[in-house]
Amino acid sequence: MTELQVLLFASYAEAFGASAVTVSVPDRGTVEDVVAALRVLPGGHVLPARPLVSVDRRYAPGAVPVHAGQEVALIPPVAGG
Amino acid sequence: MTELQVLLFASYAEAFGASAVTVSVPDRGTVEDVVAALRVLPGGHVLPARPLVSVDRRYAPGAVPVHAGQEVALIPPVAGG
Amino acid sequence: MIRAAIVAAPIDVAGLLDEVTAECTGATTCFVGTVRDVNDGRAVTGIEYSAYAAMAIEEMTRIGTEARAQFGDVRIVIEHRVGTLGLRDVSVAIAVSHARRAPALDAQRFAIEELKRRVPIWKCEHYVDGDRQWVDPTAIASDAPAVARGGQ
Amino acid sequence: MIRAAIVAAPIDVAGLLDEVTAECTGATTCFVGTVRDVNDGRAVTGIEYSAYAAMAIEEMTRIGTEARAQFGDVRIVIEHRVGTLGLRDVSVAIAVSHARRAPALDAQRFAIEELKRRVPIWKCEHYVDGDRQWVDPTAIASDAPAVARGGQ
Repeated sequence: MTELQVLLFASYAEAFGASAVTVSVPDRGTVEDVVAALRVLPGGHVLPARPLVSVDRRYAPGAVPVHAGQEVALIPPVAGG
Repeated sequence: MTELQVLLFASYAEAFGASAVTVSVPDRGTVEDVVAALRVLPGGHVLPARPLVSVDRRYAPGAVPVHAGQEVALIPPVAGG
Repeated sequence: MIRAAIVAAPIDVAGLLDEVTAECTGATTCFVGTVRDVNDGRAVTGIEYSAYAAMAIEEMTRIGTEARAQFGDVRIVIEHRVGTLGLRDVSVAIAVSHARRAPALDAQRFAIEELKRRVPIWKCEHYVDGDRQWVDPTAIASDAPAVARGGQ
Repeated sequence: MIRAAIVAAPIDVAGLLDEVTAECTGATTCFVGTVRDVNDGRAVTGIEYSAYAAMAIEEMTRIGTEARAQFGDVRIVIEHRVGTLGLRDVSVAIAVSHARRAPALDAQRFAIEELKRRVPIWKCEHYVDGDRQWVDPTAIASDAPAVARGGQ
């Protein structure tokens, strides 16, 4: 298993009660595995079917592999402007 | 005949050597008559085939009648912005 | 809300933005025209703008009225400067606001296109070689409204 | 020339306009977003903006790069503010310049549309009745890029 820190913002930070959480994903895990691990945490019920995730500050589809040391973030629906 | 003052601007003011000229047009004359009268004045050769004319601060097609006391102007090709 | 002016002093662009912005607006746009160093391949040192001020103000106000008819309840201010301007000086500023961005953006583009097409303002370019010339956009392609042409 | 920033202090819109304007540019545009008094029929007293600043800056810079690829040699500066803003306060400003007006206008619209679609910034609206709510544009109609969605 690989431990990853996931950054949380705005409504997700409020739902999870933290600005970052650490999750464990299988070695050679993907963005999908990160989302699955987040979903079962307290607050995870607020996540939509396919939440946005970024890896190293770029949006990443579910199949993208994740590695220890990457900057992973869960992105609520954006509303800038 | 009706005497009308015609305002001149920019390149036309330079061509006619004045910021306004007075022309005589037939009673019940039109914008076309004004242009014809201007064309034969010194400097009138610079006018294009169908110069823009305004009457009372609105563009006026050639057939529009002109009356004494109206504000008539000959408008060079506009280039604002 | 519509305001149009021909001014001799420098245009206060931030002031125009502030003027159109209100508590009920969410999007403010601004178009600013500035004097460019090159036109048609010739090096420009400055531009002398002149206007038929009384008609220009009325025509710019009509453009504002048309913008409101087409794009909804926009607030719009148009100022055009006259006199001799140097490189980078602001010749025209159009500020538009609306509750939402699309009408503000549409009205901004409409206003500058119409201003260039029909507001009686002229520019005489001064070149590095000492020459000067009145700019005639119709010398390239006539885009003046056919219905508005007088003469024979 | 591209610059993007997330700022906590008030945005100096006139400064951004001046920053992008150069002797080689003739058209400068600016889009300014401000806090509006009503949203979806509810009376708003203010908006709290937050951002994933590091990614937001990178994403806004990418938008600038894409604008230059699509519309030519535009100069573009994007600043978005975070923190608690009151009515009429400026939340975002995008200044764009180009030698000619069409690319500046096109790039301005592209930049604000893309910013709203994909830059990781969030707003929590505060209402007159004391309630607050994170704004979720996808609750109305999803316009986020499908390819970018993770999860199952």
